Amino acid sequence: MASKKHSRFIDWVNGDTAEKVHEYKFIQKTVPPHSEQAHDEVISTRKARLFNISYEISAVLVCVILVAVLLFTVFNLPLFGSAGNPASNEVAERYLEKGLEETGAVNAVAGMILDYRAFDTFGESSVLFIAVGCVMILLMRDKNNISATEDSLEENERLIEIETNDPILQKIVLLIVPCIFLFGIYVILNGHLSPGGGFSGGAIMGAGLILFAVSFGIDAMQSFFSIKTFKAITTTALMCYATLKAYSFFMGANGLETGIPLGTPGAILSSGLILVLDICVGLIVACTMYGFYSLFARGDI
Amino acid sequence: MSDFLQSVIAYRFEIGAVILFGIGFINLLLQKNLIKKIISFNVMDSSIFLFLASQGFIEGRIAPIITGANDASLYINPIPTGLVLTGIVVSVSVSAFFLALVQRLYKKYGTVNFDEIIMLAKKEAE
Amino acid sequence: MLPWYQNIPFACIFLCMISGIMMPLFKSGKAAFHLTLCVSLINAILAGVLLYFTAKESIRFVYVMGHFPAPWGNEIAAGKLEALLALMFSSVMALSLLGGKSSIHDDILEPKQPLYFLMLNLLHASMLALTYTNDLFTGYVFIEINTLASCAIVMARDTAKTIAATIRYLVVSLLGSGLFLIGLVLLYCITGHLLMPNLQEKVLSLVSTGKYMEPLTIVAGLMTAGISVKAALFPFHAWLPFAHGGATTTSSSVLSGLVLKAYIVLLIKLFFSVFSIELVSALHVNDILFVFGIIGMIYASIKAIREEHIKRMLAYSSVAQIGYIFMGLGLGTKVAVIAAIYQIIVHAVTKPLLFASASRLSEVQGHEKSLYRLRGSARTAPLAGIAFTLGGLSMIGIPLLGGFMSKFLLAESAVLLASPRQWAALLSLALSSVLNALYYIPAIIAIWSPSDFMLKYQEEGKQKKNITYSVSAFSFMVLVVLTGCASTPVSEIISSGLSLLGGASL
Amino acid sequence: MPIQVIFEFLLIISLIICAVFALTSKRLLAAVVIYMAYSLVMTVIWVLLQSPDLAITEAAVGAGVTGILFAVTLKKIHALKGTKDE
Repeated sequence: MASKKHSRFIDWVNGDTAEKVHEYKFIQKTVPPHSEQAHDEVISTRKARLFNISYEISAVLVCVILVAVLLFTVFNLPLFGSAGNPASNEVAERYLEKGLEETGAVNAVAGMILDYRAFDTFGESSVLFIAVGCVMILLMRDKNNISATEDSLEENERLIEIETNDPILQKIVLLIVPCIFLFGIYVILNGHLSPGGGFSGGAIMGAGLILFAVSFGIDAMQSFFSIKTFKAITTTALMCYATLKAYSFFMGANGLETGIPLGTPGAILSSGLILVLDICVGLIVACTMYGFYSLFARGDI
Repeated sequence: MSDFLQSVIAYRFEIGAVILFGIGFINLLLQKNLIKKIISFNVMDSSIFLFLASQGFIEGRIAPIITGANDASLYINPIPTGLVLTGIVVSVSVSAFFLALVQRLYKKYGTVNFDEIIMLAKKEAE
Repeated sequence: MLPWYQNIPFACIFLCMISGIMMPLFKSGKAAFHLTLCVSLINAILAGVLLYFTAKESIRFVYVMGHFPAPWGNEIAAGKLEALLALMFSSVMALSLLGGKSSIHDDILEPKQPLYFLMLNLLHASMLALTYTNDLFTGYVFIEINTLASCAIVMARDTAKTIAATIRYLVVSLLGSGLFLIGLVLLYCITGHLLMPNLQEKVLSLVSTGKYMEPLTIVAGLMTAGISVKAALFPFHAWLPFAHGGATTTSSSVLSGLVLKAYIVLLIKLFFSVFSIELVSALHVNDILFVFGIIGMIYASIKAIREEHIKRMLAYSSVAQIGYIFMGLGLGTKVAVIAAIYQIIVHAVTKPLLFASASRLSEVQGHEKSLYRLRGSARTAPLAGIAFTLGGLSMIGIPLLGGFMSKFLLAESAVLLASPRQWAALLSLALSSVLNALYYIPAIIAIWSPSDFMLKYQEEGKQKKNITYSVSAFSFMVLVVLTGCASTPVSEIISSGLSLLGGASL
Repeated sequence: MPIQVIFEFLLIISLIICAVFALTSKRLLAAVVIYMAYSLVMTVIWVLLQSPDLAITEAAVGAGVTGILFAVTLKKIHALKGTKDE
């Protein structure tokens, strides 16, 4: 006998679908209060209209001048695609020629952003962390950000979600999500060997999480990924990143050896800290991307 | 004339980037709809990245995955790529923050029109 | 091994970063507040130690972030000037936290307080990084951190008004960072470097050969424009009164007193360590700053006179004070830049005092914000009244207070110039002092004159004790008087620090 | 002109067209979808500029996650027509 979960699929194949039972309440869509005159009022007074016109004219003027100046500059720049332009100087040469032995990374870009110029990349991860913090301040449900109608709307939506659980979608997602994850993990772990790295791999894994959440609903997602997991993973990963980098900066500046083996270039376990940092970044990004989605959609994780 | 055409062909990426920058910039200033403001911000940022990455490109060389010889004359300049990678992350974070702000403002004022929001906020302050 | 004190800049930045990262783990705002306060105090002490050692040995050292020195890896650099500015950032941060403690509790919901302190910590870290950085791309990344975190501390109060103010702030900031970034990209295209010492070498060699002069001019213009937009120079100031006036007290203090300054510090480093002040004058970038600085001084003062809301009045006054700083930079001589940096420090200690006092005054008068309804509040809270009076008098430029000294230095540097600019600068300084008096004196008289509102809230207000505010107001007052009396050693440190910043002459 | 240059020109022009149409379209959903197309064109350009790192990132972020975030926001601000809650 087919389980209850699959019965609808079987019904669908057989061609006689059972009549849907609408358990959810029907709630009128609520649009926040918005006065219709607002738009007219924006340009009502003469002073405001004058200001608007002068603002628009000056903005267009500034922009035209800016583009003209930049176009003029472009023609004075070093030639596109030539080997002799100032940007490909001894710095780029060193990254390419010595990068392999100094950082152990086959992918010179990974070597550059995670070893030579690691402080920038640390700043970049912090930007992501700050952004998720900002979104949490804004969208987490609390006293300032809640209303009864919205709550019932939310509940309604959840019921619709359960009601319309699509078995085809779920089956396919169950097939696809592991592949997405596998690819994401591959991209992260090979960040130092091939194109990719923590950020792109993390974004891929985050997309996989979002797909799972969309098709299986919040309850399934929350059974293994709650706000506590989210906070724990992001904080631990970023903290790990910060301590490792602080250690390597401190040792580097004081002229000491870090004692971290670089390994054989080309092997998966090589290039010292870069692999660990890639994993940290990947975890942060995956959680952050899912966190953004979840906060946007429900105001919670 | 052919000189000019020649340099347009030579600087194709930079010129495209500057035009995109202009489009993004003017829309960031003048666009009333906040969603479109975010899109124009993204266009502006990615045009700068295009500009930067095109400066690192060198004709006839390949991506800096050093599998063969350690010879710098085989690969393109890796620095712009790294910088752009950092920049993309920053612009994604900013867009997410911006979108969250738009959601909150919509809940409060029921509109995503920038001017109306500013006006309503001013009214409230008085 | 380096001498131990050279690790301080790195330690300060990472201390803030790590404590910021830890914040989401806290359940209550109280613990987060105490940790943040501790970190800022420790940073202030460390910066003081660094200032002592760098001043004693009169050096500027480079700290390599990683194993690769310039031009290969990231670097930070610290000298006397950087140490002094870091001391200012950390100590004002700590005092603003103390001064706004009660309003944080009132304005921000308990579960979100740890996130608020996360933003403050990372803001602190980014300001320190902007001060110490020796690498322009690091500068860009931390400008973005600064932008996001400062937007976050504006909207943390979570009213519709502050969120609307935040979106204005964000749009203007994004324009500014876009301009800065494209300037940086062009600069990289023509020089191929990102670290300041290498950039300077390359820029000066480009100037001497006359190659790429047009792109260089445009780069200087774009980067200056980008930073000025973010620092609320005159035509781009419209967002500031609403953002600074609407935020919670600590946010207003930090934003007005420090965040705007962090961008200007980066601009000064750009002028001295990447270009040189002579080159900037030759490219006529500072003429534009001079003109807009003066217009901003006058215009913002006039707007402040017409403003009724006390915090927005203070915010307009900030725009005017930023105008002073840009005027100093625009004069284009080293003496004028010293005066501008002195103005940065004076404003950083005065404005937080005014914001904290204004919020204390409104706290005892039933959280009213308009000047009319604050009548007599100083009689209920005398310390806040005295602090507000002192801060206001300093802003007007009464001798023995900080504001006088900075205006005096600016005037002195203008006198040394032999161009029509001299008269423009002196006249506008005099005019804006008068205008400052026109809005600070009525405000001071208003808070001391008795009224019905005062009687209504007096009993209730007197019971609201606020010890943390008293500590912070007292320390700020000492600092205001100190900057007014002991200007010589400070300006000497600034002057020798500026010479160490680089800028080999053409 | 070599064939690759013509192809690059086509891509740049389509980038500009996408940007213009995204910012002038009446419907917000159309704007967002066109912006995602813009990101995809950008991905191809990154490949042509020999930056596969950027191509992967742009494809995962610009055309993927950002698009989802835009779509969720559009739903929240009731700018989607023809969806369930209509």
